Amino acid sequence: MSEFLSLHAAVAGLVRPGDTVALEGFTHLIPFAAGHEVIRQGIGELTLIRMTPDLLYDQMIGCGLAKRLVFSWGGNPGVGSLHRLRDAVERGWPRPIELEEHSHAAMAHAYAAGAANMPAAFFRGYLGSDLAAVNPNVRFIDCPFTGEQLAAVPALRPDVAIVHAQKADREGNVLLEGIVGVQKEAVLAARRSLVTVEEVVNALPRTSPNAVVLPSWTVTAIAVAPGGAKPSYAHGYYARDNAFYVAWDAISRDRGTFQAWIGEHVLSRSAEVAS
Amino acid sequence: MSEFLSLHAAVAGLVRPGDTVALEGFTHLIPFAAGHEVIRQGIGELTLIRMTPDLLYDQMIGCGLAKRLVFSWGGNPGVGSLHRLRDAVERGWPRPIELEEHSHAAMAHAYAAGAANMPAAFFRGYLGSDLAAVNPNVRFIDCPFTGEQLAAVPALRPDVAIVHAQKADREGNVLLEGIVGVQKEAVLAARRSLVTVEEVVNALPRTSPNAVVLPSWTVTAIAVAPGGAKPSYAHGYYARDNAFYVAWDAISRDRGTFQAWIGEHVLSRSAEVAS
Amino acid sequence: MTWTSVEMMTVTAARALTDDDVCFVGIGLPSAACNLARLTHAPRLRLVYESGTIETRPDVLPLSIGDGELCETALTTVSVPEMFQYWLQGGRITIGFLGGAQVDRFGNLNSTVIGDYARPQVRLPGGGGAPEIAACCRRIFIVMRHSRRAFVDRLAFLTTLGHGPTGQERRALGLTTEGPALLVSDLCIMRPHPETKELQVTSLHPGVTRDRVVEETGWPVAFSGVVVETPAPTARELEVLRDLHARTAAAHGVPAE
Amino acid sequence: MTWTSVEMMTVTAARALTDDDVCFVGIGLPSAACNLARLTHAPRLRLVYESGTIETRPDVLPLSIGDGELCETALTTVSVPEMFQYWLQGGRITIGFLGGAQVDRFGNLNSTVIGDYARPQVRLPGGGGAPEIAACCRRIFIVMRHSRRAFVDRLAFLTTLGHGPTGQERRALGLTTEGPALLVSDLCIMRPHPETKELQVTSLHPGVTRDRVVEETGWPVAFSGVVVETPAPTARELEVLRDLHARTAAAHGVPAE
Repeated sequence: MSEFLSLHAAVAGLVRPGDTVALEGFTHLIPFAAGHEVIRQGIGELTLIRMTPDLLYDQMIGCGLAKRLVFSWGGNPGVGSLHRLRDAVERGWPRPIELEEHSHAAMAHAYAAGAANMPAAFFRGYLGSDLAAVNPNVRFIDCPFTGEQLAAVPALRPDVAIVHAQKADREGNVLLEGIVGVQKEAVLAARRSLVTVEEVVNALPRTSPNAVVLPSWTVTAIAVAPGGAKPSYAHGYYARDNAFYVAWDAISRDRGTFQAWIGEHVLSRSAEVAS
Repeated sequence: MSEFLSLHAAVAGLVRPGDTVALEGFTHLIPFAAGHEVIRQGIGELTLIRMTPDLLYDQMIGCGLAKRLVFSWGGNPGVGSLHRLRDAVERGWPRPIELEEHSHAAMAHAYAAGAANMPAAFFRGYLGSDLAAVNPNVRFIDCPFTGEQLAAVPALRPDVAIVHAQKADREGNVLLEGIVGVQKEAVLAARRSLVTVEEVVNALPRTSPNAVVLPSWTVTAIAVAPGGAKPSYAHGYYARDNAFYVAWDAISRDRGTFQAWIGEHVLSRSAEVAS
Repeated sequence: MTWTSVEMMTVTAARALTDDDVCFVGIGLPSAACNLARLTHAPRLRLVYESGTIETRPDVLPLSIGDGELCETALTTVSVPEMFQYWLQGGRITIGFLGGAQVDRFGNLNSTVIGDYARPQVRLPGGGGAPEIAACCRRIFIVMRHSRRAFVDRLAFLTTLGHGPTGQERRALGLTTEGPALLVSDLCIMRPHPETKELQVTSLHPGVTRDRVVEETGWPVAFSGVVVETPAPTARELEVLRDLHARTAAAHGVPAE
Repeated sequence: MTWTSVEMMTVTAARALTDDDVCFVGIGLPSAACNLARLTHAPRLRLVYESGTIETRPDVLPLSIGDGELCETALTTVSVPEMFQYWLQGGRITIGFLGGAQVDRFGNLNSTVIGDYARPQVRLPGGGGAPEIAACCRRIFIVMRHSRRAFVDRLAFLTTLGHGPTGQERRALGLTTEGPALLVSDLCIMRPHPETKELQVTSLHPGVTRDRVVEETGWPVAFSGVVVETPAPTARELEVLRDLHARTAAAHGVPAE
């Protein structure tokens, strides 16, 4: 059964130094509040997993928490590069970072394979791409019926998956609505999982018999964090702060301004006040 | 774009002798009306595919339309055997029938692989079961990362998939709600597809952003057939006629009573009057 | 109080379930046992049906695993591919209920054919979800009526792996799940020997003698060192079970089982 | 009327889309081109975004492929695994838009690194969906600004397969999809030679000379037998495009592109 905890207690209890951690969100419902709490608690030596690392990962990498990144597209969507990520990869600041680079299709399949307790995922991928040559975790098999060559990637099984969702009910069941990305798969694939939610309701609304729901027995901990996805957005609650995404380019471009921003907007805030 | 046709025209246009046809429904939304139209038009030499062949397949097999059945559990749920199926398998009446037998997990994966345009599906299956020995379409591969032996089955790609759904809108988009089984996968895996619906509405209700919807460009034809799932049920429309499922045991046990029932309830009715 | 052998089986199977279990429910008796447990000692027991309904709380017993009521009372309903991929194979089910036309001493099951596969005397419904339920659920409970016809020395066909033909194949295959941990029949309770994995009688239902079990078993059945008597169904258990069946009969317009 | 080179590219790309197309839409210029087409000559054009939104009809351009408006106006939104399995790999997408930091004469693309992979001068965002978009969409439209820096003789890294390093590898791999069928830059339109698959200039945008294209291309660029002039943007096209960008700027509080 999922346990209701403060954000501080949940992060402290679930995320350990050296863990592989997936804070997933495909542009929607990105768990910024939880990620900032990981920064505040300085939990380092992490392998960060994320299909589309954006500002939150730029911040965690810029704070030196990550020794390795497993990803498929790292950028500030519609704006440009992630300067802290590039600084780490190109100049090893604040520390060198290893990359395991995949395609979106590979990581989406790998999360699904993890949720299905499979050792690997199989799909038609990496055809003619150099990505297969630079990533030992891309291999190929021959279809036993047609002989077609298919790509194989290891299943993703994070130690911890952290996602943000709209609602949890009193029993700890979680409702995700809108662009749900790979959040369900990440939670089901992980050993431990934290879901931050906008609100707790008596019973989940019965919008559709096929709504995307994570039963309480598939989630380790739930923390209430209204606004916990900002500057990303929460379908039905608040819009995406596109202006901040644009502003981040300048903030993150210089190491000093980045560190000052982190100091003011993350380190000096408590977990319960959403950034 | 999907085309609105009469049930008669849709079946005549889409289902050809010798086709592989999947009339899917996991106890819910079973396309009885369409199946009865196939019987009325006497389209034979079919390879029927269905995870859970129940009364409708008992009727089609009893009418001699099927030369082959691909399935994973054939019975009258909670009641007993399918007598027409057993008569065909055990005594070759009205004609012998070949079987390709799988497990539910295998067929569910195989439909998903078909929808994903994969040549085969891979999963942890058939461990220690004789089913693998009697079905040449069950093979094994070694995981390229862990060496674990995994089962492989060919993807299911029916010539025609026929399903029943609650609603279509004027543009031909289809909404499925409740126990959706493998219906979406069967339609997406098939070359041609027919969806019979309870009703056509101006716009699909926006119950949830993640409702199960088949866009018009993934469906070949739509026929309006209120009650088209009876005696199965349609979530939100009518309940399952459990009494008939029980009564079918006696009706189907004897060849004569079966043929009489087919004559009265199927052959002598027109497509547009739901059985 | 008097009770039927089916009621005895249902009550006994229900008692083996706990608040922390997540059950993959087949139709028939297992469905009754799970719902009885949920309505008595294990209110937080979670039921998952193969049709995709997750954590469903039916008020009447479904005639099939896809009845409407399952969906209406479920937390949500997922597609069948997702059910087999993320939920069953994902290892989230603690108890899988299985039965079959035949069972052998190591809990292997046959629900495919009696006689030769190519030209069977009896063509059975088939394995359905069983082969993967047996592999992926943490533990398997077998529930079957006890008869020589069903409890056989050699299966006509091994549809669903228990502990394997010699009791050791399951482990040899590297499966990390337990396999058959309990068999409940209308005569007795059986559990696998820790090493040989052969099912042994550990409890006899009230009024059932050892000879009766020997008589109804197609292999030289073993009895564990200590054989107890299965506690009789309590008044409450029977009352809840009979209400459940009565509501079901009324809802389905079919004779109560 | 005057127009910018970005407007020229957007209008030209939009014209290549038809009512029957299903487009896998990336962010930026492709998104503008698809929505322009949908709002002008191809109202039934269907837009699918990588984030899972199917047949979405945004009124403003999304800044990212996961903007809220995409979901609100979509027919439905599926998970990202399903998007890549059933919709992209399922072969339901007719047009995939791609771009990159570098493109070569056979339409292969680099969006991974400039310099050595292990110690790159520039670490680019990565391939994202591109490698599988290139393989699974029926046709690929490349949309990129024309410069020697981007139109290179040899890629630093082949992230996304076009027709292959020599133009023949795609076919040799047995791919049944067409690959790059059109390249629209701010200077010209290019299409692959039927046999060699080398991209050739088939149309020059108004005011653009052959020399300009030669000057801005890092390989000895070929011109097809007949080279036409790309029709200038019409007043209607520019009006609809500029309204779209204005609405977007207002909605996102960001300067129009």
